[in-house]
Amino acid sequence: MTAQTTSRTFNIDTVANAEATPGQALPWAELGLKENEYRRVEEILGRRPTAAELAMYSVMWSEHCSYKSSKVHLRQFGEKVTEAMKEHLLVGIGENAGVVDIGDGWAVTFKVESHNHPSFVEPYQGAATGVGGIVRDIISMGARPVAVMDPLRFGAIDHPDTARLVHGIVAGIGGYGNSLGLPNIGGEVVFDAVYQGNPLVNALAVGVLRHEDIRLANASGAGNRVVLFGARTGGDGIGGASVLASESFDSSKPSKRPAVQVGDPFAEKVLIECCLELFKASVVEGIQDLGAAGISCATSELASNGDGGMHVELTNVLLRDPSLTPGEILMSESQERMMAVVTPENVAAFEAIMDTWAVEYSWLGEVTDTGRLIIEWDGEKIVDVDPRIVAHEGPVYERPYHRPVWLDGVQADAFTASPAAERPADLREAVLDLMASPNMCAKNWVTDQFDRYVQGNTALAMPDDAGVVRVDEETGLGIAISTDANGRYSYLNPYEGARLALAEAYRNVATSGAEPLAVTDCLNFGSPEDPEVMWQFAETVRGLADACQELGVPVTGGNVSLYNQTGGVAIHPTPVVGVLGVFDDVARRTPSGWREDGQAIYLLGT
Amino acid sequence: MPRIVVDVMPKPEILDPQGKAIAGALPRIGLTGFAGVRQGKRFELTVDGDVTEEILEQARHAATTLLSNPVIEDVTRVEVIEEDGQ
Amino acid sequence: MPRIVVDVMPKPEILDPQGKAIAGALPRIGLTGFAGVRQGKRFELTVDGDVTEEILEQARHAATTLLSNPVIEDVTRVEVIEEDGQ
Amino acid sequence: MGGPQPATAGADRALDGVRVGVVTFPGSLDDRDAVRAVRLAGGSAVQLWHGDHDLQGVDAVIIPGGFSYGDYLRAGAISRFAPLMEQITAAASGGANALPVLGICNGFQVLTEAHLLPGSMIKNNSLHFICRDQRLRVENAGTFWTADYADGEEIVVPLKNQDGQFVADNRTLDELEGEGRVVFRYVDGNPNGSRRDIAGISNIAGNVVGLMPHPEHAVEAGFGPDSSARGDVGVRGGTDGLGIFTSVLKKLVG
Ligand SMILES: Nc1ncnc2c1ncn2[C@@H]1O[C@H](COP(=O)(O)OP(=O)(O)O)[C@@H](O)[C@H]1O
Repeated sequence: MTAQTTSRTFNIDTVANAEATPGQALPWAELGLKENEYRRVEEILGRRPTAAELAMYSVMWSEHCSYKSSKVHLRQFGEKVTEAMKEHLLVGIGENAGVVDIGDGWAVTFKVESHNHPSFVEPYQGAATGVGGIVRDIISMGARPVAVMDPLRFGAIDHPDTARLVHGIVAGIGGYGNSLGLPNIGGEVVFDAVYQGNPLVNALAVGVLRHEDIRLANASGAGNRVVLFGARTGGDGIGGASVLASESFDSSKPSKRPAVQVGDPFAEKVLIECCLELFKASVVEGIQDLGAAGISCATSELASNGDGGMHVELTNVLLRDPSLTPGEILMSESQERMMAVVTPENVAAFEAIMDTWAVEYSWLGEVTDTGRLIIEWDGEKIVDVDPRIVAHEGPVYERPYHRPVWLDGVQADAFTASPAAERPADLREAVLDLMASPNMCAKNWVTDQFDRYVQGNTALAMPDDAGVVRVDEETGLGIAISTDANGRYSYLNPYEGARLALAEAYRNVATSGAEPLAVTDCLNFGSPEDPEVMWQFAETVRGLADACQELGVPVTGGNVSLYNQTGGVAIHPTPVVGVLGVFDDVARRTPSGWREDGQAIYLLGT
Repeated sequence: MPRIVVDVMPKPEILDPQGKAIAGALPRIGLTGFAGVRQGKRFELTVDGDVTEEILEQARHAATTLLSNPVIEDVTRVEVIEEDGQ
Repeated sequence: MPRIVVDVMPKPEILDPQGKAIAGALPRIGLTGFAGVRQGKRFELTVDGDVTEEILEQARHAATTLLSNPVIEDVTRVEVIEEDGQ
Repeated sequence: MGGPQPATAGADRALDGVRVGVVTFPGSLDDRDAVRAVRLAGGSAVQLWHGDHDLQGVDAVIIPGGFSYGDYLRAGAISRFAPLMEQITAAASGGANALPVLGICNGFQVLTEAHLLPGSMIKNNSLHFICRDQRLRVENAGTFWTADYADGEEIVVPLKNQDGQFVADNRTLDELEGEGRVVFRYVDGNPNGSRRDIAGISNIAGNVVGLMPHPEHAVEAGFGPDSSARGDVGVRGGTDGLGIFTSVLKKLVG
């Protein structure tokens, strides 16, 4: 199955055109760029950007892709790492996901990511594609995904909109994860009114690989071919960017651009198997999944992590919607796609594997030694950029922050300080209330909708505090993972809240019997433009980085999700922390709970 | 009993994985005459007595609130059908 | 492009859990005019050129072999529709 | 596909000679688990590809669970047209020497779509995906796949699906009951609305068996259900499903 290309003639905005029409107005503000950012683009290019370049810069320099507000703080995760902590790290922060050595030649890669906003708009598909995205991150490291987890936060359980979100999100996570054959080995369900208009859907995936199978997202070796494979490119996720339709000057009205993405778990399952075959046959040099910012991100990251440049013919992209303009194709977030770099000798072998799995692919171009990312449309140059600047040298902000003025009042309002603490009758009521809280009750109404058995390696899952899966069937070598966060603690004291989240996840892994090795995190916060939120964020990162150093476990990767707020009111700062541990033999795992009569009970710790 | 039919189809611009899977299977069983397939839903609501304008209005309301998800689907028809008719 | 519509409904004697759930939900949103609901499927097969008798025959074949399972479902319609028509 | 397959310690040489094919379709999920179950039972597993035309001379076939082709249309609807299914259908209907075939979950759905077994599966009456440890009664220990159990014996194996409600018309149901072709029945509560609590059935000859629950996930202590019908076994100790796989191996070595 080869690509039949769609060659359409737009009156496209070429580099030559941009040079000739310096005064042409572009919708940079609508695309989310700030004026200073747009001016910087002009300065870097020495001319105005083309419509396609504008599309690329706007998505790559968005908060989501560039970490422009969080970068200055996240550095601490690297700075506070000691040599000893790096002992088990094969790949650290910066790649799609970190890779941890677990011995015997085995390695593990894991990461947690958010899909909060899409899940509020369309709960089922938003949650489903959240799982799909994190799983592709894991595949692109060269690993076979072996399990997923899903830390969730919802609004008040009795709010009229909560049922829509809970049932849609839980069904979406199950619908996608179950269809991929990935056991769901744990997660969280928390209800709190602060998440009403902004539920948190974080998804964690973990994969295993042999050391020699690690793949990185880089495009090296001039002459190597660049291929896009998997689903076709549609207008998914570029609803808000329809301003770019103005780049097409043909008379036909552009069709609607869906802001929501619909997942196709079957396509992703086939993609997983197909990629694993590619890895086994050693036919890809570099590989990258397509997520946010789609082809813009994949081409610029692959090129910038490589040693040269890249040349791409965009009309070769297989489209689901033939009316897409070049800029839209570059921004599209269609799911279930991957991009790879293949040497010319391996092209035939690559195509044979695609054909076995009936996966569509198209050769887009090749790696060059120019140091430039050149994208053409029907032979006309529409993008000519330095990929490093697009991918890695976006704006960085030192956002102002200060301790919230309300915090002292909130901290003083403690239960122990209230007269209620002295009245046993009320205390009893408080305990009963706690036990009846939806946050404390059994979660099997959720977990029974997830497959925990598939792959046959699940040694612990719900209701245990950590999920445990076997990696090596012969030796019993395996891993444990737990994710934890407490938004209320973090609201009261973000520094301590982050430390406590790490400590809880660490304890859960340790009590299962595993040795904690590494950390991933998903930092869910309100707007970074609010100095009080920014302070919460800064304190959280400081707390987590300090606690990691004290416990001797490095952060290997994660995700920052900002702007989680409704009507100016931010969610509680919610740093979801995942800890990975290793077992020499999962037969030694210890389940939670008491299982036999007559056993003695001890309380350890302070 | 009279029935009201409600047809719901995935929006044209939205990916339809079900239709895609079928479109892929048709040629494998020798049916090569089709360029694409979309799979939607068809609901039949039975009415106990006559289909009044009020009941038809209820059906329209059900179609857009309960029977379809306006984010990804379109209601393409709400119509009374005769017995055994289409 | 012309389309062929294939409607598939659960057989009347087969319990339809989705239809039942909808029938239960309608009164809860105040829609009490309906005696029952059945949920079926609607397929739209697009044809590249003209709909010949041969292609229509392919659609009928697809309807009974792939698109429906005769144990639980009936094909209630295989029909060409005009653009934007029903 | 598939990892290394070390011989099971103390494997019975004779059983080792039995070759059980496990079919992989695009979207199959529990294929590697079925391979493991065959190996743990002492047999040799052979991986089969849906698009091939060759059964590689296997002695029995397992169609595993999963969501073949996404199960978007109807579970099993597209898979049944796979080239290999033609070979399986022909071999399974071959009279006295008919090929033993087991369909688990999606595999059961494929077998009904291929008309090797009657009836069909519709959505669970809860409309949800259900994953739980399920107690079953073996109603017929006379089939190729249940000979290691006793009639009426109870077992606990995981159930996990969303289209698991078995339906057929009353005549077919009466026939199945009358001919002893109800092989497994749900006990302690019907999880999905299946007619007459039916969890699994066979063809007349007893070589073709389909069931919704997953015996391949109850074959290894430490990775199965928390309980067993044979007594309390502790955390994930349940291995009640192993008998399905040993049954066919022993039957085939005679
Ligand atoms: N959204 C979810 N997805 C998967 N597993 C979950 C989810 N929520 C809770 N669980 C699992 O259910 C069990 C009980 O959860 P919970 O009551 O939150 O436990 P605890 O209070 O001990 O942290 C745990 O094994 C947890 O991993």
